[in-house]
Amino acid sequence: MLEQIFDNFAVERMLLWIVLLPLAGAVVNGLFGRFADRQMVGLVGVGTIGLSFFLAVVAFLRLLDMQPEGDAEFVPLQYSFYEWFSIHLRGRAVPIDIAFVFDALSGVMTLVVTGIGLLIHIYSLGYMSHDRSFARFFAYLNLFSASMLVLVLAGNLPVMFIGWEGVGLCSYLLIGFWYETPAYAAAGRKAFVVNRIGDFGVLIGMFILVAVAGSFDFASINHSSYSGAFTLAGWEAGTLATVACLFIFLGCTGKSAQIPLYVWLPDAMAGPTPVSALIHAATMVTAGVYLCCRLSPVFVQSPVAMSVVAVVGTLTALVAATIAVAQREMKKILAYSTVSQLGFMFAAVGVGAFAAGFFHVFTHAFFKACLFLGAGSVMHAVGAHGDADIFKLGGLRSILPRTHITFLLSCCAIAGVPMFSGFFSKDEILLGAAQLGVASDAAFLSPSIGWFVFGGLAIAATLTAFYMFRLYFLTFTGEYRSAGASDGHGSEAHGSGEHGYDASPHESPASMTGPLVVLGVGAVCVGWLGLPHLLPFTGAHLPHVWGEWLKPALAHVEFTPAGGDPLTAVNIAFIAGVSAMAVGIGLAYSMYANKSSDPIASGAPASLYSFLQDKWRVDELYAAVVLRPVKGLARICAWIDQTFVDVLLTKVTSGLVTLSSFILTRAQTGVMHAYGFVMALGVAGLMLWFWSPHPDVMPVVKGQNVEFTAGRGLGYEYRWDLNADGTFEVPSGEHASSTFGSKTFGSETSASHRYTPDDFRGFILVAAAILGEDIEIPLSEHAVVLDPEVLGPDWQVSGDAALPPAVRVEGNEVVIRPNSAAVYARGKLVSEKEVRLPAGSRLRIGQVPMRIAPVVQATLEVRNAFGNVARETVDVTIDVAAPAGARAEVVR
Amino acid sequence: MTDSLFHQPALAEVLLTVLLGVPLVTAFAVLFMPRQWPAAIRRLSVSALVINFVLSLWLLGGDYTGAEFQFLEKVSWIESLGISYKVGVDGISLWLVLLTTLLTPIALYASWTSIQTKVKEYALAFLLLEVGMIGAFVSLDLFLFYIFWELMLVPMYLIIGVWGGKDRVYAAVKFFIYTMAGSLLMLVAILYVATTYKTLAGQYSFDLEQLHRVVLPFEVQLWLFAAFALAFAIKVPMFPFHTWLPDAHVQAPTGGSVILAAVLLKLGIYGFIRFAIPLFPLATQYVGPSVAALGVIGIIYGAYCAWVQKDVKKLVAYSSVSHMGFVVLGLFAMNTHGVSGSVLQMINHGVSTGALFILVGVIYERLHTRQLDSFGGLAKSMPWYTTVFVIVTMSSVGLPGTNGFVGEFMIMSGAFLSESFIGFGRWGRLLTLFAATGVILAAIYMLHVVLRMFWGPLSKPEHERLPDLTAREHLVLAPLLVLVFWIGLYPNTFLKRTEPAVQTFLSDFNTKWLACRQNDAERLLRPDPAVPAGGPAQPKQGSPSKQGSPSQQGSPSKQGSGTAKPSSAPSRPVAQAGVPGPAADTKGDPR
Amino acid sequence: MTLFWVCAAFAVAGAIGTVTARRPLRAAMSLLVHIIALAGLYLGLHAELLAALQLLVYAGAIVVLFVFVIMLIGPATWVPSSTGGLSLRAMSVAVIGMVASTIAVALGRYEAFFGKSPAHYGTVEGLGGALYREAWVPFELVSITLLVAIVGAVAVARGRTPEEAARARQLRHERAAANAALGDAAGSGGNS
Amino acid sequence: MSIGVGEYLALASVLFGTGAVGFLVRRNLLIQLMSIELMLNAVNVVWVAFNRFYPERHDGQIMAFFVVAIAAAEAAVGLAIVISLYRLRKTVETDKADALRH
Repeated sequence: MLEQIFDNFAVERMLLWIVLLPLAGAVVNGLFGRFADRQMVGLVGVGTIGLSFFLAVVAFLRLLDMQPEGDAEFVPLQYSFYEWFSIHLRGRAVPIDIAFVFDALSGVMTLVVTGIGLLIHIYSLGYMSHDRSFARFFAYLNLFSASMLVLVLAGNLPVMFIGWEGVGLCSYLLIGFWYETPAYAAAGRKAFVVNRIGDFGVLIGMFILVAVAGSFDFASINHSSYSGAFTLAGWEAGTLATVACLFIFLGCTGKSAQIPLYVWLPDAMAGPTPVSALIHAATMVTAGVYLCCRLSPVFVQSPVAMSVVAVVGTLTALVAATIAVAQREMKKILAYSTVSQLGFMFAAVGVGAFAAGFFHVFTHAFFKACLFLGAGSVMHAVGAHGDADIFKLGGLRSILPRTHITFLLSCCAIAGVPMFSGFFSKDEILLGAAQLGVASDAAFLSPSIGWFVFGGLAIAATLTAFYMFRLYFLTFTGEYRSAGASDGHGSEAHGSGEHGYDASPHESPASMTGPLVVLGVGAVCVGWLGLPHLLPFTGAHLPHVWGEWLKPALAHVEFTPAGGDPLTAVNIAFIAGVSAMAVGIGLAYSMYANKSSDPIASGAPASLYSFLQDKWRVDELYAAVVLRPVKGLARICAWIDQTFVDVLLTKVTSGLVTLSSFILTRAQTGVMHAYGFVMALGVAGLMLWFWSPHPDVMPVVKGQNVEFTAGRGLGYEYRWDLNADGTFEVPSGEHASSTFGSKTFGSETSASHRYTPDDFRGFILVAAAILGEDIEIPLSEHAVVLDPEVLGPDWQVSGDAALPPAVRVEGNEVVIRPNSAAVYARGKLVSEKEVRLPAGSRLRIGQVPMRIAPVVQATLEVRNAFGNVARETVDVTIDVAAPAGARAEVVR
Repeated sequence: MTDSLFHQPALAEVLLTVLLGVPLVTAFAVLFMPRQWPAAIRRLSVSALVINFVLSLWLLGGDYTGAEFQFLEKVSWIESLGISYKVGVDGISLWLVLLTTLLTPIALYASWTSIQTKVKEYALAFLLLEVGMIGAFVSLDLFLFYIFWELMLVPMYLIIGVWGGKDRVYAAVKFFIYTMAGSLLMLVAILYVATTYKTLAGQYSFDLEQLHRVVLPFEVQLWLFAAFALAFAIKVPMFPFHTWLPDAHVQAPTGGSVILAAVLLKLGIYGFIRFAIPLFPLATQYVGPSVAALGVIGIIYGAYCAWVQKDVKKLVAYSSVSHMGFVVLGLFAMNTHGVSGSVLQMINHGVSTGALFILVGVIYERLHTRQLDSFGGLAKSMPWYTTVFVIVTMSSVGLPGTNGFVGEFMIMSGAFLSESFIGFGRWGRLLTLFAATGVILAAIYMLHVVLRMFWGPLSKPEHERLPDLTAREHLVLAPLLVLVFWIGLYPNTFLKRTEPAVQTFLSDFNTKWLACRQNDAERLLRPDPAVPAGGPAQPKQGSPSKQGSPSQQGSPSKQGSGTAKPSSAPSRPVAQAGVPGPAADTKGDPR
Repeated sequence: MTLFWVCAAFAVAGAIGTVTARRPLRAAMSLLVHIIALAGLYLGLHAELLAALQLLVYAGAIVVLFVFVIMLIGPATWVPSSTGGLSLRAMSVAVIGMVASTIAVALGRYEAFFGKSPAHYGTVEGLGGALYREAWVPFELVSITLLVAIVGAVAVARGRTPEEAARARQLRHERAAANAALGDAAGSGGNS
Repeated sequence: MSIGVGEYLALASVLFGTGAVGFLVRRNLLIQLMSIELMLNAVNVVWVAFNRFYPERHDGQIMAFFVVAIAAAEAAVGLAIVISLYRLRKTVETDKADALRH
């Protein structure tokens, strides 16, 4: 018993429990939470994720422990639960296991998800304490954690896809958590649908990858691209990788809110603030970056895809930053800031700085979660529901001291104040771009991409520092602008509308500030994990813990700097980063510190300001360009279905039936003579059929013998002229008998005859065909030139002067003049000018087997009861050399 | 003699007959019960159907690893026409039978309170319907299949026409005529194949196994395939033959809709798998991509149509068109996971759409409307209902972890990775691309429903006190929910039994396809087409289409067979007597 | 031989008389002549029992039945001549005449002469034995058919009692109402 | 010249043709019924004549016997219909019985 428990907690199996614990929490809270009290629900919700975090830490320590010294292969923790299902590829089963891999990349990510998840769960205990659907919230949150862990830990694409869509579902449910507000529910749907567009890309990308790599496992896929096996017949390797990566990246743009699919994330702020912190800032939205890092070996196969990622990331960073500058609500600003920071991460991935991008994922998780929770704390304090207008806040520094200090630290981090975590990660990204920019060899990626990314990100970084401190100054400095403006009650009932907020805000409870403090410390410190490898100007080397740690999990891209001095790029990046931070904060200080109005709103051109505030009007653009046409298409489809398809198949058919029945019923006159006349006509028609006899001769060839069978009928009598020489051999005199008094017809319905060469009337060349019937070519005294269509492609001896063979009949033999064809007769290639072949010979022209078949003739006369005589002459192709019982062809 | 006289058949030997017999006998019993006892009639029929389900679980005990049919029974019926009562299940029909036996009691139980008139006839119709459905799934004789196929038409027609909504008669007649038109063409095709068998083998047979041996010329295959395919395409229903479905669903009572969507539609696909495709391989290979393209059109078109529907039931009906498009796509991919995915997706669709129809019925019973506009905010008053609805919605959307995902994933990967000869090669990628957009559209229209029904403020204050799901409704939905997650998380229970059957299906298809391609003259394959005798192997190259260039190496059997067949009378048996056997090559796999 | 020609002449004459007679009673009498002539032919063919049955059943029962009905209906049995559909009728006569005469001429040349017949051929023992030994199942079936025909004839000829007529009227109304309702439903269904 | 099957067949053809013409041309239901009897009788002649040609068995005569029996049944029902029609239309003219027209 004890061993069993111990076994269940073996390190590999721990991976399973990391996932299962939050899932169990979700199930328990979802099913029974409604009936339990809040403490119990909170205990289950927080306890499961806490245990999960504990297990993750244990696993991570174990992972560290397991790594061998030196350059030996990295050993990940792996656990395969069971085989989910399998597909078959090229005759081989490709199993899809519920498998978890805990390596450098997923280990870090798991810690982030469970760690920050735990903090946010604790925070939610306070934040959601008054909500009606407390249990539902924790169920969703736990479900999200489980899904995210599946996403992170998955060892193959389909299992990752469970988590990928699972987090989408939780995001949908949590955005629409307060479902009674229609706008929130609509925002949830928007998130799900936009994510689905991305999932479509992941799905297709997955299929391409499995087609190429023959496996869904990340390890195999990456291995195949490392080993140069990333090819498929009929595709260029680069193109294939490009297509696959672009589809995958489409998915990433959906999940990680990049252009063009970023529009859902700002709306997603409708969810409770802990959700925004956990899902829409720290974890879920970084899944795209995570996936790109997971598949980095595939991405580096395709410069095109990398460039696209870099450009899209940079543009997103820029666009979102400009929008954030003009927003008025806390969470909106933070949301656009998230989009912008995600752009940074993708830009890093795009220029090959995967470690830097993932480092930014890591640091961003801390400071952005802290910012969101801080915003939540502010909103909780002032009683804002949904979102808080910063122009109605201010001066909260003294009222919310703990919130203030953590918020400030995080702002510094995101703005890139040196020694704060964001500084290091952002600097690494800029460094990556600069390294590409100064690279000498343009073999992989164009340096201009590097400069574009560098420039764009530098501007975006400036803007980031600016709008973050704008947010900070407006919220925490100056006077509290809602003091005395509201009665302070019913905060749930009104949002950031006309009224101000709670006149006397108070600091949040410890369950909320505790996590804030932890995250704030994290926002400062975690950056030290990724100290730069090279210090600017001095050129001193520092241990590069982060990069070394992630090395085995990521593809590695090296650029040779143009001047040969690696320090150039480092210096450029450092200067750009620091000056961006300084300019941004300085501007914000001068414009917003202790101020209550928005100088941008008054100073900038009104059209530009409103354009920015309206988020570049992208939503409106999408509505006009995508949504409305698609919805219109749906309406058209439904209209077509009712008015065209249905009408065509139902109304038209029934109309035709009605019409034809109308016409046909005209014949029902009710006059018996008319019916009688028609009947008489029918009888007369039958008479006509019986008037003349129908011989219907059916020959059956048995080698040289042919057996003829004639049709039967009313009073039929027969006589046969089997060799068509004009005298009737059957019936011979004494057997002839007739009920009609004639002595020349008999009652034999069949006769047979053995044909000799004297009876041959002609010859036919039979060419075999693989499909369908054989091809028959009638021969005569005049030469017939064979049609090349019959002979197929390989009939010529040499490629030039293509004259097909000619065939004619001479006496009882067939003469073939091969011309330029390869004619094989009597087992060898015919080299003579002409070859004579008797009936029954086999030959081959090119690839086509042929046969010379003689044709014989027979005549039958039939007399019926009316005394009418019909004569039928049949030509029969016989087979003189064929085995008995072969079939015969009638040539009429 | 005495042995057979005193031999008591074990249940396993006559299990399928028992499964057919239980509802039939119950139907007789119900027939003689007084109509004044509706409760007794309901109880008797539901419990009989439940017992039948429990009995049908016995089917799982069969050995589905091989190519043979399990629980095979064969009794000669009309000897002169070679018609026999031959039934059996393989890994494909097994699940469809179980789906039938599971959903029929559920459907009937779901109508427990909503049907108050003519209860006796209603129960009778369901019992007979189950006989027809099970029979159609287990028949291995074309004649028997046709009888069951038509048998289930009548109860369904009555269910829609008698207990349906306002325009029930229009919908019922439309349903009946559509289905009938297709099935009559199918009957003609069945008779053609059987008579061809008669000319070739000298006696009639409707035994599927025997008829599989018939090789027909390409053009004939095309026509016959078209006849079969029309019948099945109407049943599936595939675009553009789907317009009966929304009408039928909207008018049918809840129980009828459940059975219609969950089981009857599957018979179309099943017909393709069991009959149309194996009998006519050349035609399948030739038109398969086009049929699959129709399926893909159905996916997108059905989704678009569903999106703008105002009536929830109509919306779900159109979503069926969309989902069944996936099934068609996977089937014609003609590879193991494509076809297995199709089979699985059939079950999935039965479970999810069945549950959706039950859920729509639940709300219709409470509010007497199905218009989306009249709902809103129901999550507040009916939390359990909402939970179940969202779960089923997610299954319908194909969220991983639910059943819909596994099926759709296998189908799309099957289509994407389809081989070029028998499947659709490069076209598969394009088709998959379009099919995958259906996944997006599914999310759009299903979430549209959820949004309109459950989120937002309550549309009417009196909805505040709507009763949530009753115990009976929970009981009805519980098995379906279990299946949603079971198939979603551990589909191997199902796939492990299905895949061998699918592999048999595919290898038989390949063998016959090769035999047909080599020489599609009208002839009979050896009893076991996998072991050919005579005739050296032929390499196959070039286009597999009928218009093969004659330059390809001729079949040696042709060479030795005298002259070509008589064109005036192509099917005299005497002319066939001495033809050497076709060279059916199994080693030369085209791939 | 003489018997054949005489009987044949009478048979044809009777047939033509039946078909051409203006008055049904005359037609019935001509039919009687035809039937008796056929009985004569049967005698010539050694079908004695059949000849007797021919007289009994046809002359004794069927013709009497015809006469009885003619009497029952009375003057209404006389259908006034009309020129309606004359051309069609003429063409029918022409076509049928052509066909029948062609067949008659063709088959008349068929040379198959009768040999000696066995002793019991056509007698009561011979035919009766054959009927009860070899053909007893159809024989019984025919008797059932006759019974059914009699019941059917009674049912058809009896007409309706007033109560039955009233009930039928009521049923007709109900059905019409139901049909109208169905038509409405189908019509509106079609339009929706 | 002796009499054989051929002569009987010719006679039967003539009789049958006469009956057929009568059925098609006359508008009097009674006479049409009689025409039917003529046709049945013509067929009987053939049965009996051929039976005489193969006198070993009585199959032809048995068939003729059945034809007579069925003719009797037919006459009974047919005449009942005549009476019914007369009740309905006060005539036995077939052209007047056209309720199933169109």
